[in-house]
Amino acid sequence: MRGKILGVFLSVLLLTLLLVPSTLGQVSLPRNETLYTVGALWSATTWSLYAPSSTYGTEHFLYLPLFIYSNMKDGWLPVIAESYQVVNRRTLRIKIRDIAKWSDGTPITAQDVEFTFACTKEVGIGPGNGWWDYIQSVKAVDSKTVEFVMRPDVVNYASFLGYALGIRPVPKHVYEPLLKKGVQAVKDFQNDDPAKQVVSGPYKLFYTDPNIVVYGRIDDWWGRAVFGLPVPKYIGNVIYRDNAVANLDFEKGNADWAGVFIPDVSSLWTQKRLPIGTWFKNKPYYMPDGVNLLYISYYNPLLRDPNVRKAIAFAIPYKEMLDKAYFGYGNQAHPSMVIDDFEAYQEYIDRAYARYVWGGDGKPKTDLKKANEILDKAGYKRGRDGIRISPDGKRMGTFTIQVPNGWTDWMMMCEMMAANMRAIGLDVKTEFPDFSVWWTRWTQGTFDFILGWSAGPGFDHPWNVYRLVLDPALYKPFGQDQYGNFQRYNNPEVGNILKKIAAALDPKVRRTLYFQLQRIVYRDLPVIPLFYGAHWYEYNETHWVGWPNAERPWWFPAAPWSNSALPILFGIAPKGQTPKVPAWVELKAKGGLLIPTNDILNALSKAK
Amino acid sequence: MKDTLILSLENVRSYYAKGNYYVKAVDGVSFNIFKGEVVGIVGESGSGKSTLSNVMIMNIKKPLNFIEGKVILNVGANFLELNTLPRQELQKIIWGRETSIVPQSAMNALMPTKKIRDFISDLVKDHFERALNEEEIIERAKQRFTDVGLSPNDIYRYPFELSGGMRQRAVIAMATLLNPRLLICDEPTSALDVANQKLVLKTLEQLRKREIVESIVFITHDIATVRQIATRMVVMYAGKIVENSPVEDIIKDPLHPYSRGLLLSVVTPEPEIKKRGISFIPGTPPDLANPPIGCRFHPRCPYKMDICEKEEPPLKKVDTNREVACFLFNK
Amino acid sequence: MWKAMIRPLFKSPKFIVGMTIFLLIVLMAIFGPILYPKDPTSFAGMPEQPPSKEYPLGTDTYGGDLLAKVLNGTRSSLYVGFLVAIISMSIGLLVGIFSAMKGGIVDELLMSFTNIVLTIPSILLAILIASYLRIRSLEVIAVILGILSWPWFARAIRAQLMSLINREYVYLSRLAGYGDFRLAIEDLIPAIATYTFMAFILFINGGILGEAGLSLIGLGPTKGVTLGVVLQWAVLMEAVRRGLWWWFIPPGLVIVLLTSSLLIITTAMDEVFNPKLRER
Amino acid sequence: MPKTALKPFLKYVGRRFFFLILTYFVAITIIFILPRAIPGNPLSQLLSRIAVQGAANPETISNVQKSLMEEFGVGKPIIVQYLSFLGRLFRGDLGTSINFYPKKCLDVLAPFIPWTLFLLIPATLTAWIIGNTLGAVAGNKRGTWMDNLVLNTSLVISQIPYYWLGMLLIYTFSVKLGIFPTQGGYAQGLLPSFSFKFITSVLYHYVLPFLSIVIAAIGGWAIGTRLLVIYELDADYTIFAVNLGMRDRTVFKYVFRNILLPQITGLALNLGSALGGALITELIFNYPGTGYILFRALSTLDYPLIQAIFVILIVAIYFANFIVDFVYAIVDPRIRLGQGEGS
Repeated sequence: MRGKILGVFLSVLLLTLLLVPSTLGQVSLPRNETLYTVGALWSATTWSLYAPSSTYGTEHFLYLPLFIYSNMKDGWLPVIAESYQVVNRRTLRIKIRDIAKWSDGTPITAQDVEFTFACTKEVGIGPGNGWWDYIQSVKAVDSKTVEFVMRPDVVNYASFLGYALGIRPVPKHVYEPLLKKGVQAVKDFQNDDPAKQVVSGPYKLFYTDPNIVVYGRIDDWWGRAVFGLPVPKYIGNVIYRDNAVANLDFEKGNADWAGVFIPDVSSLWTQKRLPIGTWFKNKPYYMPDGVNLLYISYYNPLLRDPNVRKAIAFAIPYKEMLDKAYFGYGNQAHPSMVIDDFEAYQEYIDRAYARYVWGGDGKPKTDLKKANEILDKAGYKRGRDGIRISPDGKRMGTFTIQVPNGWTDWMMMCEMMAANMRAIGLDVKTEFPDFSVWWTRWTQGTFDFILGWSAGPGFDHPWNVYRLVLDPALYKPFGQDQYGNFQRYNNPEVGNILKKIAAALDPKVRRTLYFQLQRIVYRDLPVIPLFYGAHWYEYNETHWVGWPNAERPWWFPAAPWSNSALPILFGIAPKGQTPKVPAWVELKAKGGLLIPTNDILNALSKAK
Repeated sequence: MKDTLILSLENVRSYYAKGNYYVKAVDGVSFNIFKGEVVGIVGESGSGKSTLSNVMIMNIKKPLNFIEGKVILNVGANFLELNTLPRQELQKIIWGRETSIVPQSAMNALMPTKKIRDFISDLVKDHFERALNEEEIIERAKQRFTDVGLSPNDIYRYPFELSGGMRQRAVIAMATLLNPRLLICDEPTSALDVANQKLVLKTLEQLRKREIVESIVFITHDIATVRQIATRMVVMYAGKIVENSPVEDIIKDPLHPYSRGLLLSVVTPEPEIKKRGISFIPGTPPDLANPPIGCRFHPRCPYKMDICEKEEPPLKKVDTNREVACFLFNK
Repeated sequence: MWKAMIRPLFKSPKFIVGMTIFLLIVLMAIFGPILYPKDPTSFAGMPEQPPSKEYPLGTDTYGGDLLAKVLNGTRSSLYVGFLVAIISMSIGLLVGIFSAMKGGIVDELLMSFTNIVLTIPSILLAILIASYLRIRSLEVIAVILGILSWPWFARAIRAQLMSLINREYVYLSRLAGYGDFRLAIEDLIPAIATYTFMAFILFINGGILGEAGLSLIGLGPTKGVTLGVVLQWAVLMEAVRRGLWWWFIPPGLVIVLLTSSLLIITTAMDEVFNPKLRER
Repeated sequence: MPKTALKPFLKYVGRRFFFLILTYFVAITIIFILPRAIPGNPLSQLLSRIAVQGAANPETISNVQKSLMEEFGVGKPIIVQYLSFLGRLFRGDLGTSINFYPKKCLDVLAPFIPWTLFLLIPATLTAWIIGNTLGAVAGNKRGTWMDNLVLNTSLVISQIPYYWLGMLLIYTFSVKLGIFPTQGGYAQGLLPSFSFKFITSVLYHYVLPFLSIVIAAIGGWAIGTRLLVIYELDADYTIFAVNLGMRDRTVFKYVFRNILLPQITGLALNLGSALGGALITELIFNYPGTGYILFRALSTLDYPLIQAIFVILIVAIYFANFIVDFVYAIVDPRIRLGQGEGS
């Protein structure tokens, strides 16, 4: 009995302890004013950009970039910036909006931008990390104009523009005193006091604990005059244990805006009749978000022969993999590594040549007979156990194909690929190691086959993919860490073409260069493109309506985890009200604010 | 000479229930104990003598069952039939007050986490509620402690603060605290060294002489001890009494073949031999769940007759104060 | 002697019930995967189907056959359990016997070591060790659990031996000039055999439960299916809250039946062999 | 307590304290050695997260990796590392989490710990009390239908893993019957505050996890206590007391008291596994406690955080152990007066 009293006493005591930190007057968030997101937040860390990974929302709602890029419209939305001006081929000036202010009332200035870059270089982590490889200088011309000068030795417009237009300035008056204390003070700054946060965006931190991060709208936000106000008063990010928990909550309508892998998503509206939607009503349901590849390392000499690689390309069960393991959430990737689902990128594919090499519509079709023929012709004879022997007498195996344990859809794909490769006489087995082991092998190139990702759509696509996957500048010997060129493909010819593409302003020139690159890629097959990963985006209309989708494609990227999705918050509405798409999400030509990428490139190419 | 009857057992049967059969630990036992007697009950392990000690005070607890018979105790001037009394009544007015048991392992018989004094006070409360003055009883306990050769202040100590011999004496002091008429000692000396054994026996004798207790039942397998202290000896075999005689008689002339065997056996406290029974009587004690028909001793008996396999020999008087259950004497 | 030990066991209804359940599960583990030869790791079939003729225990999110998983999982879990038991029993016996026979400083050191291992919370340590191992086979899991669960047994064995050593017949064997080893084999081991057997059963129990616990937080074997791994996936895929009962009830039920049948067996043995518990 | 008795008591407590410190030292050393004995890149998870988050820029990742390697990096002699590790521990610095970078591990953990205590302590104590009572009553009434009921149910219940019981409870009471919430520590959308609404929500969410721990733990205690009661009721001192005419109730009171002593130690020894069970239960219920954060740390291989969690958990267990030892030493006169060590 005494124990029971003690128990009750302790409970009360602990409960009190739990509650002490909360001094909020508010008890709960009104549901019709709160937007809950799913799949973007796994743990709250810091609300400072000077960290390897900041809390979800920091980049999305708190610190705005100069421009937001929409890959669907291939245009740049001037946010903090008002306009750009090309001075010469290497110099770009950006004018900051006069009304742009930090949340404490201080104006956002060119000096803030200048400081942001300088601070990043000093700290080693932060917004615009790595800019110094491409940009020579960032200078404030006056308080509202900042000037970027490209490095003369590295002409790379993709990176130059990416850094200059996409930078998220931080308030100099907050960070400068920290930097004076030392680099560690900047790194340690967590910016987690809602009262002291100085932000440029329309939201700031309202409340946080280990279970949730809530952002509250700043009702007198400076951008109100240009953009209006985002509709939700609060954005709640529940921190879920994992996808499955998040999915369930989303299904129940506890969350509105999701960016997660949901198995068999269409059953939610076809069978369960829930007011849930994705981008497309039918397959593939999602927009593509990146090219996933089969990396075949040059680590194992037996796998260096392009004939073997080509045979594998024909052996992979693309359709089966997508249908069975991926629920049809994507299309087979084009062998050129260009995402052919986007209209804008179509012109970079040499379709005729692709059809010539791969037959049919230009994508390899699963054809075990053909794969076997290729190997037979190349002199790989079958041994007694059915496994082929290489021309120099080595048994083709045992190879492993690996993905991290627990990545079930990818694991399933590996099983399927391994089975087909065995069918053409390569001894392949699956291995599902721990993530860190997989990562180490991947980044060090010490693997046979790995299923991995590359890059996605962007204004620099497909350059970004080629560069990450093929650039000999990223070549490192096996066993050394390198993020990129994982299979260790060392071809200086590719390096030259990549440099030329980065320096080219004329789309025609770029196109020709891409075509050249594709010939090399088809010849050497350093990697085998498998399928486009999905841009996970789902919405539940129980509480909020007006979401963009294929029928009302008013903004994309649309996933909550995308740091270019902010405009969506301006165009949705609580259920019962009519959503109004803001006019400014359109290209300039259509009466909006978006500046087409080509306008900028043209301006640069016209300059001296 | 022995006029006042203290305890009388009449054809008592008490069995352990085990599933669907009985283990007949005490099977038709009758005997009387008179004032001033020291009765030694002797038998091997498993002969039922320890169970008998419980039956004598009617401490019957599952799985032990009281089947039939009468247990009569002289309380004050009345004879109470213990087997008719409820347990609460027995606890309150009989146990500890009229009867007491000194257990075999006095080392561990004291409540380990209580001071002796506190234990005594709890004990007294259970017996008398508030009728008795606690101070008085504490004083008596101190006195009794002195009687058995301990310091009166030892009652303020924890048992583990006492040595083995001291504990033994403390147990005796506490067992006799309420001046029981009948003191049952269940192998009280088997765990002690010779010096302490003597001391205990002497203490017991003195308690009886001073009439703090009126009679003592001494349960043991050790005949030498019985010879030292007892006036009468009851021999048990397989749940039954086979012989009941004054000590001098039985030592001079054991009647029952089993008694003879017992007396001839060397007194050895060696545990392995103790466990195996009396080594030179061939065979082992019977399974009490399924005892032999007829005389229970017949499979081991050197004088076995035909009748021994068919009928049970009754316990019969063969002399003025000797009883034996054997067909050799029952004609 | 043997007969005398075994026969009373079969009079105990507890023992019979426990043994029957246990043997049935063992049979299921041995013959199940042979009679129902579906591959437990293959991803095939319709996802999340309730039990039907084709899938007697239904399927999981990736169309895996849950009956195949449970059958193979039972086999692996039992295997882990037995390995754990063998490992911890061996260590426990070695430490306990050595400590008791040698005495003195050896005893003191071994017992301090035992106490330290006993005091370190073994489940937490198992989690910690497992979290650092990238490739965890069933055997590795068993070793982790095995090397952490022996101390109580070592202590008990030592205590039992100490009391036995003081008995006369052991003393006599010493006088007869037997070496320590021979002494251990001939006199002492039979004396502690029953106890060891019961401890063995409890170790199997601990192994099965330990494996399931580790698996549940994602630190189970990286290769192979155990009951814990099946449960882990059920949790990861939210089978519980999504009402897919056929996914998490059968594996848990097998664990409970298995471990409680073993516990019932030891309880029954204890009641039969332990003089204090025996009903006279 | 008389003055003379103080010395053995202090000696006992001191010895236990020393032993626990020693054991803790061993545990800490294991925690230190493990990550260094096994190779691997602990930063992989963080790097991959940046990689996936769209910053697929190879330079960025290399820069971040360099910067982090310096911060978390090794390279100094192992002894120096060990000493600085101990030094930092001594100052209460448990390092910086990788996944919550730049948060300190301690800051990451702090909000989770009260929830675990709030779940674990009342549940464990309740189970201990109910289990002991049931076991004692069953042992006292040995052989009756009640004893059989308690024993047989306990044999099965004690083998039900906490977490599976949790799953069954969720499935039955939340999914099927809809009586209790399925997960979490309180309703979504509520902000922690000292309000009726919030507290009732917390208590409402508390029921199932609490029950799953209590029910699963009762069986073990009941079995153990029953056995002890049976032993004690057969002990020489009990028989002596009964034969002296002590009432059954008084005797049982004594017996129960004597049993609680070893069961208090049992409670201390059991804390580790109880904690382990509670951690997994939290995971099943998505309860915002240490188990949840441990799972997150494990699944992302956040080694500094994993280490910190274990350093804290083990300290907590040892602290509890010491408290129990202390209580035990006070309650049990044998130890208080320096005779024997208890069992």
